[in-house]
This record gives sequence, structure tokens and C-alpha cells, in this order.
Amino acid sequence: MAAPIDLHEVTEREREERFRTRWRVKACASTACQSAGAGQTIKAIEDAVEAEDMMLEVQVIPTGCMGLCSAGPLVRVLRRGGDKAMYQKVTPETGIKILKSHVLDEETLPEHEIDTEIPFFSSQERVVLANGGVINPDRIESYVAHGGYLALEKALKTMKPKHVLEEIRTSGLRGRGGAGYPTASKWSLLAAAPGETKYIVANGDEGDPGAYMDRTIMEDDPHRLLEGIALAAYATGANQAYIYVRAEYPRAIERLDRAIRVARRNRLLGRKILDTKFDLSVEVRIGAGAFVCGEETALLASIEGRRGIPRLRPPYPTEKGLWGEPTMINNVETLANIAPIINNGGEWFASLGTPKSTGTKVFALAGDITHTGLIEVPMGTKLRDIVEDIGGGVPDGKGFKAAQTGGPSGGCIPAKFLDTPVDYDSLRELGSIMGSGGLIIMNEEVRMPDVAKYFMEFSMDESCGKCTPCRAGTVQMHNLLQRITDGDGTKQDIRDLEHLCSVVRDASLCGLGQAAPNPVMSTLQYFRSEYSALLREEVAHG
Amino acid sequence: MSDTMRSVAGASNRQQGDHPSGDNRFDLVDKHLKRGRYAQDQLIETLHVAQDVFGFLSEDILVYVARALKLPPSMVYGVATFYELFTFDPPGDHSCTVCTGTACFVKGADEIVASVSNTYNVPAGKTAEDNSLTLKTARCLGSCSLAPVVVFDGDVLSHQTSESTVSLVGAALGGDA
Amino acid sequence: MVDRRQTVAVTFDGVDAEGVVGESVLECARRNGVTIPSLCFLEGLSVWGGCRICVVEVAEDHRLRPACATQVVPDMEIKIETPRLRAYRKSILELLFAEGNHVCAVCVSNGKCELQDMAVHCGMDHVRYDYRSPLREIDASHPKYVFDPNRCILCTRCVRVCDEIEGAHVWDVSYRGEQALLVTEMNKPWGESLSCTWCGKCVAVCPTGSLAYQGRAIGEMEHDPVMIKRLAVARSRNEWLYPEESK
Amino acid sequence: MTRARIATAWLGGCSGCHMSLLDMDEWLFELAQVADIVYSPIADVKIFPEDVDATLVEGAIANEDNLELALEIRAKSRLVISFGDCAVTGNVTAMRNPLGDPQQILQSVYVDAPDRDGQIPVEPGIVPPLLPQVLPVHKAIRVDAFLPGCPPPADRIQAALEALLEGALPPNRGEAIRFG
Repeated sequence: MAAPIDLHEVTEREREERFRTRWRVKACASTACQSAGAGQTIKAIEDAVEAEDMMLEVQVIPTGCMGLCSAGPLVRVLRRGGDKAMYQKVTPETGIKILKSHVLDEETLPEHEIDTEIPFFSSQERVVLANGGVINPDRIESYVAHGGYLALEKALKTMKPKHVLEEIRTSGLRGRGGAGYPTASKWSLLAAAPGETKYIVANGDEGDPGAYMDRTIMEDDPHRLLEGIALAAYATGANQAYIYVRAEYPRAIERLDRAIRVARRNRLLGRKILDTKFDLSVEVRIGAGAFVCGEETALLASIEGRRGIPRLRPPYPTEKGLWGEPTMINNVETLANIAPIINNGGEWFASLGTPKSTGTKVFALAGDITHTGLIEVPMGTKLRDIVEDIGGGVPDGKGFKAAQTGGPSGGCIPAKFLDTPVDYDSLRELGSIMGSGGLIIMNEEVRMPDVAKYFMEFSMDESCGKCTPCRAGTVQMHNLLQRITDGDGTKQDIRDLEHLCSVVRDASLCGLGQAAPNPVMSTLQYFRSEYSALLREEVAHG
Repeated sequence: MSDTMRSVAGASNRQQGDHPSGDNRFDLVDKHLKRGRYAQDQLIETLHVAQDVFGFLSEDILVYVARALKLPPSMVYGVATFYELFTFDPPGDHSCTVCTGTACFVKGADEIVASVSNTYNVPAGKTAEDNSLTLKTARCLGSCSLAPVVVFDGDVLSHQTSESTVSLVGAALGGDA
Repeated sequence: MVDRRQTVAVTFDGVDAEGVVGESVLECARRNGVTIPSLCFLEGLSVWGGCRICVVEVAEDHRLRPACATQVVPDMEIKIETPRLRAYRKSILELLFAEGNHVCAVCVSNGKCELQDMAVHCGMDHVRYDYRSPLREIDASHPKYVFDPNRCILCTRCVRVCDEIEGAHVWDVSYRGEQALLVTEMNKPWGESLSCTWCGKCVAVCPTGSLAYQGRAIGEMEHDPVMIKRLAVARSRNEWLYPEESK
Repeated sequence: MTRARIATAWLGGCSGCHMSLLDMDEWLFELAQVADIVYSPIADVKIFPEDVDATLVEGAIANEDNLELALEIRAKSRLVISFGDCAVTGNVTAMRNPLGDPQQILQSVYVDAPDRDGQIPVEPGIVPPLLPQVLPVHKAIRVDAFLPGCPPPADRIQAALEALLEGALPPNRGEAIRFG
């Protein structure tokens, strides 16, 4: 058995490497920037470094997501011990120009530079995404140099499992997957569960359309997730973990597979982790395209190789989960918060956000908004600050109509509630949910009944078919919404729709069905006049 | 019993790289099965591997996997049809996937699907009769900042319009003619 | 059996009843002669909890629970006939009638159908929702039995009985949502199935006319779901009950 | 005392419900004491009259004539009762719905199936065009009460009429609402 990694030595070595060259060019190589051509840009810069014989002067480092995805490819240039500059829409040619301008002329290239003082950057508080745009996701050393695996080392060598759990309890962390269940409560259920075999599952089945924070974490900071899993396993007495990833995220699967191998080689996973008695094996399991598998019990069925069909609870997974053994399911973003909490203490985390919703939340900002991308803000940030400051408002002089949170399980929040703090409880009061963090902005031209129909079609297609209200109820709700948006609906159709909303919400078996009416109910609540305007003139009968 | 199965059952002395089914692509499936120690919970992973290898899941392949994992055929069929990403027909020469996630929807993805579908006479989720094009929709590709997003033959294309996608598809189809 | 276990006091719509720790609300209701409408539940099979007809309210809690899968606890106040639950049951039945092609008038189970009885019990005199009128082919390839998916309500009793009692696992559910459909083997005609043992348990448990004997005319098909309880008791307790004892 | 004005109509159905109506036998005489049958397939009335108290509608809405008459019935009746399964659910009449386009069905029934001289019956003004889908009556017009059954037994029809004559809606509990 090889010796475990020496975190401090690696950190030292990385520091030396960092100061080896005068310039470091960090280029975002995450999926959004890749789609915008980051691959070619990075290659062009690397080639130029070689061609211009700058190898001793410059190192080019591909990194994870820098956040402002709409402006990609993004590139940062850092000078040893000094200035930093950030550039947007960097084509291969621009990339070479930027390189030469900095290295040869000691000057920035203002026409492509982004002001990093704008609220998009300055109003964020990065905990989960701290390494985004900083580390090279393919190198464990890069993660370690930025404090990676120190939390695991600290926990394994200086803390008892119950102390780790206590720290999480102090932090007030709640599940980032949607419902906001207190993480420590879940952990203590698993910790208290009898038996030798216990499982941990990281839920990376990020199915909400519009949300991609979990993918970004898995792709751009895989070791952060692994460290979180290891800490959770240590605290709860589990020795086997699965990461369930959507098949739509091949890059995340590849990165995680590699990260697991590397972590095992460095004795951060596997047998006798860091020479302690703690063993943990981690495996990636792949979904195959089913939104319902984000539901805990459906996810477990899918890991077991079966149809992703939810089952009745109780028994809860922490009593009977995978293969009948106690199992705990945590969302990827939840687990990505664990290492910082152990490093900095639960009280530090609890000081962020609001008393009941502590910490930060990552949002994927998209739709009709100037700056789209991935942002991280303290819980309780006002929706208005996110939309108007960070997001830069609705473009093209159009008005803001609604913000959609929680995807097909969430709702649409109208302009009059823009001053609502974004936290679990406030969103629920407005008839929406936090969800996994998709935040889609809609301008005044969007017809809300169309939005409701869009989400109902989604829920209808994704219903597993097990329970009647969800299987057949979503079909009928979609049918009614189709008739209404076609201009053929009647007042009775609206009444039938509202009744079905309560049947499906109250009588469905799992969260998918129970939440499926939310987009309809919230748009009926806030935009009812848009529905009424679509109704046809009713023929007066008898 | 399919031909594939019969030959598997009858094979006793196999040679390296010479799969008893007569189709060496099954070797890749076998390799995966072996690595997973023929555990039944490997069903979904195995179907992924088989689809990667063959391009789609034919009945023969499903039967092969069912027998290898000792699972009832109806269960394997039930699992394969439950998940969106498994496909049972050979894919077309070109593939066009339009993201219909919320951000793309807000920015008009529906129109893109409709125009590609109408222009090239291929229903969403299907392959054209001449097998030239498969038109698919995706739930969300997680590239919301680039909405609307289209993936054509593996290339992710951002900020698409009906016109741009239709002409792009047209160029590729025309180029083959 | 019962008297050796711990009993608890519960009420059904305000009427006192005695429950046994470990039993479900539905079992408890039946023992006490209280009717809780249900469809997918069948004594002797695992609990599925999919039809949602049996949802009940418990005391002040607004959350609905399926009676088949909720255990009785001391002082449980179970509500069955509230206006909300009546309305919901009716809606769920309407959804079932609307999604298939249930033409009672020409059904082999007419007059002996659990779905039809449930509609009568719950006061469903018409269906408000649009009929979906799916096109589903009848499978009459089996020499002894017929499967008509038009009358299937996806209760999965057949899937469960074939897997859990007979051990053949001929049946499963394919696709999902509205497209969900029962299949035999690799979606081949039932008559070509190699795993079917012709035991007929799936036919015995079907609550509607979806699974029937060949050659039955309108209203001639009688199912025998109680058979499964006898088999399950024989299996688990080595006690062979006679039909009249197992009702 | 004013006499009740009762009507019955026959849309897309087999007229079995009306046969069952006749099965009320001698009670029909009692009915005649207190009510006029102002429109019915068993009475020779060509035009649906005004001011009807209650109309029992047998059959589903299958073609344009059915739809037209249903609308007229609704406009001229205080109460409309869906009479029998075809009116209530579409029933056998609606069994063509899963097959889709009615033209295709006419083609296979009238042209493809016969051994010789197949042709689709066309006679504008006489043969009414089929609707794309057969509808239960309440999907076309507002319906006040439902009397299922295929056909509803005579005693159930009698109970319904007795209730109507007393100014109440027909019973809609228990066996009175059994389909089939």
C-alpha cells in the first residue's frame, strides 16, 4: 500500500510552481465556455506561448467555471504578486493578442477586458464555487494547494464522527436539492441506524431544466464533492458511497471517475484513508434520462438497476435504502459545502445567510437577463439584488415580469415580490420553492399560461406512471392548459384545473406529483387575468 | 430464441476476439459484464455500454443482457423503456438535438423544433424516413447562458434561431446528397 | 394471532375501533367492518400504494396517507368520509376511466368489476375530463387467457402476483407516465411467452376485465383475488385455509 | 295543475335506452296522466318544441346532426338529462375514437371491407358528416343530471322521471349510477 498524500508538501510544491513564472493565464474550460470555443482559444494561447518561447514566462492553466457564462470564453491573466485582468469573448486571435500585450508590452487589452468590480462579481459570496476559475479540475494537486482535503485530514485525525456531525448541526446547513431538510438531522438518522452496512448517495441527478450548479461542481471541482462525501461517511459510519450522475453529463462522469481513481491512489479514498482506520469506497452510477430519479426512493431504485419508480415512505431510506440497508442521500451542492464548514467551523457558516437559511446558494441565472451564468450569493439576498444588480436587469428595454424558481416543481414570482429575500421559507410562502437553484427571468412578453403549460408538459412526460393522480392528472391538467392557451377554454375549465391541482398535489405519491401543480397554481395566483383573457365567449345555454 | 442467443448457448470453446454470436461487438459488452461481476444492479450501466457499442438497443441485445444478468426479460424491457436515453431504432446519419429547457423555451426553442421538423419532415424524437436525420429534444443541457442551444452532430451551438438551425441542417444534409 | 399482539384504540370517522400494532389502517378498517375504498391493494401481495384511492386523513394533519401503507398508532383519528376525500376519490376514479377505454357495456367483467363497483360506491356518475381514447391492441395469443390493455388500470397486481407468488415474473410495466403499459417478456405476444406457467394467478387477481379467460362473453368473467390470500397464508404460516374461511 | 312537458331524444346510440323506456309498461299510462311527451323518437314530432321542462338525451354526439340537435335541446329545455351510457360516457358509439380520423374508418368499413361495390355514403343534407371524435353529451352542452346504464333498467328510468316530476333531480347514488 502506497503512502498517503502529504497535503502540506503538495501545497508547498504547488506554491513554488505558482511563482515559477511571471504570468499565469487561466482560461475557463467549463462546459459553457467550451461551447463558446474555449478549447480552440486555450490551444491557440498554448501554441503561442511555445512559438514565442515564453515557456519560462507564462503558464497556461485551464480552470473551471468563472461564472459569467454569457461572456465566454473567459480568460484571466495574473501577474506574479500583482495585477489581475479578466477578459470576455476571447477568440483564439484575441487570446494571442492578450498574451502578447501582457507579456511583451506589460499592458492590458481594454477592449476585451471585463470590469471585475461590477456587481456580478463583487456582490457574490463564493463558498461552494470558491475554486471556480482558480484551480485546474484535472489536477488533485491544484485542489490540495487551495486547501483541499485539509478538512478530511482534520476530521480523521482530530475529530470524532459525532464532532463532525455537531459542526454540521451548528452550521445550520439545509439540503440544497430543493426541500431544505436540515442536513445534520439526516446525518444523525444514518449515524444512529443499526448495522454494519450503510450507504451514502450523492444526488447528481440534476434534472430541473435551467439548473447546472451540480454539474459545474462535479466537472470543475470533483475533489470537493469527494471530500464532502468522505466527511459525511466518516460522520455517519458509512463505508460505501455512490454518486448518481445524469447520463447527460458525460464530462462530469469522466472527471469524477478520474478523481476517484486519483484520490484512491493518494489514499484519500479506499482502505485506511490517510493511514487511519477509516475505509470508504466511492462509485459513480449513471442515470439514463428520467427526471423522477431525482426523487430519493426512485434514485435508489435506479442505482439498483431498476425502473426509477418512487416507493412509499416510511420506511425512509435512512432505515431501509439501497438493498434494504440504511442509506442517506445528499445533494451534490450540499456535500460541496461540507469541507468549508469543517475547515472554518459551523459558526462561520451560520454567520452567512439568514438565521433559518444559513450559508450561500448557487443559482443558475438565465432567461431574459443581461448577465447569465452561475452565481453564488448569501441566502436571504433580495431577489431584486440578484435580478437588477448581479444580473444587470432585463435587456432590450423590456420590463421584468416574473422569476421562475424551482423548475417544474416551483413557481413564478411576480415583480411585486422582488424585494423578497431568497431563502427556503420566503419562497415557499410565495408558492414557489428554492429547488436546486435554477432562476429563470421572464420579460413582459412571456405569456404565463404558456409557461404553466410548458412545465405541465414536462411533469406529464416525466411522471413515472405509478400513481394515478400524477400519471393521469398531469395529462388532464395539460389537456386543460392546452385548451385554455388555444383560446378554447371556459370558466369551468379553470375550475376543473384548480380542482385537479389540489387532487394531484395532495394525493400523489412522491414529490414530483405533489409539486407538479405549483407552476399552475402560482401563475393562477399572480397572473389570473392572463388566463381569463384567453377564455372563449361562452354560448348562453338554456 | 434469437439467432444470437442460440449461438451463445451453443458456444463451448470460444476463441479470443471471436465472439460466439458472430458479432465481435458483444465482446465489449461481455467485458463490461465481467468487470461488474454480472451483478444485476449493473443493468442500466450495461445497457449504456451496449447502446454505445451498437448505436441502439435491438431486441437481440436486450435478450442477451437479460440472460447474462439472469434477469426476467420483462424486467429488462421495462427498465430499458423507462429511461429516455435508451433508443430502440437505429439513429439517422445526422443528429440534431434541440434543448427545450426553461431558458431555451423562454427564448423560442419550440419554434426551432417546429421548423426543423416541418422543413425536413421528421417528427421530434424520430428519425426521418430516409434515415438522414434524427431530431431529438433534450430536457436541459445545462448551457442556459447560451440559450437557445442546439447540438448538431455533437457540436454545441449557442444562440440559435429557427433560420440558423434549419440552414445548418440543410447544409449538412445537402452536403451528403 | 391477534390477541397475543398489542392492541391500540383508534377511531374511524369518530367511531371507536380496535387496532393491532403493526397492521395497516386498511387492514384495521376491514377487520372492524369499516369500508375504505381501495383498488391496487390485495391481501397476500406486497403493498404498492399506487392507485391512491385509499388515501385518508389523520386527525388535524392535512397530509393524506394511503391507508394500505400507513400503520395504525395509538389514538389515531382516521377520517374517510370527509368532503375533500370524497371529492378526491371521485376525481381519481374519473382519471382512471378517462385514461383507458373502459366500456362497461361490452366488458367481460361487467357487473363483477372492482373498478365499476368503486365508481358506484364513490358516486361517480360521469367523467368530467376528456377521454384519452388510447389505441391499445388486445393480446389474445395465449391459449387460455386474454389481455385487454384498454381496461388496465396499472394496479400491478398481476406483476406482483406473478413475481411474488408464482415466481415467474412474466409481467412487468414498460415505458412510463401515460405511456406505461403492461408487457409480457420482451413485449412479445403472451402466447409466445416461455416463462408463463399458465397458472392463471394474474387473471385471478385482476380487478377489471383486463385479464380474463378466453371465451368469456359480456359479464361472464369472475375473478378470484381472495385465492392469493390463501396462498400467501399457506406459504408464510403453513396453514391451508378453505375458500369460505378466507373471505 | 300544469302538465309537465317532457322530451326524449335519440342521438348516436342504438335506441336501446328508448326500448328500456317502453319497458316501464303500465307506468307509462300514469306518466301520461301528469305529463306530455312533447318530443320523442316514439312520437311523431318533427321540430323540437320550445319550453320543455326536461329532456332525456339518449346517445352520444357522433355527427353534426347530433351536435345541432343537442344545442337546440339545451336552448329549449330547462333540464337536460344524459340518458344511458352512450350519452354519459360515449360508450360503444365512442369506440371508434381510438382509431382517429373518421374518414379512414368510413373507408375501411364501406370501401375496403365489402366484397364488391364499396362506396362511402355521401348525400349532403341527408347523411350527416361524422365529427372527428364522438363526445359524451356533457362535452357538447351543459348537462344537469346523469342516468347511466346500458340501457338503464326501466325501474331506474321510472325513479328518475318520478323525481323530475316532483321537481327534483334523478337519484345519483348507489346502483342508480352503475355503468354498463
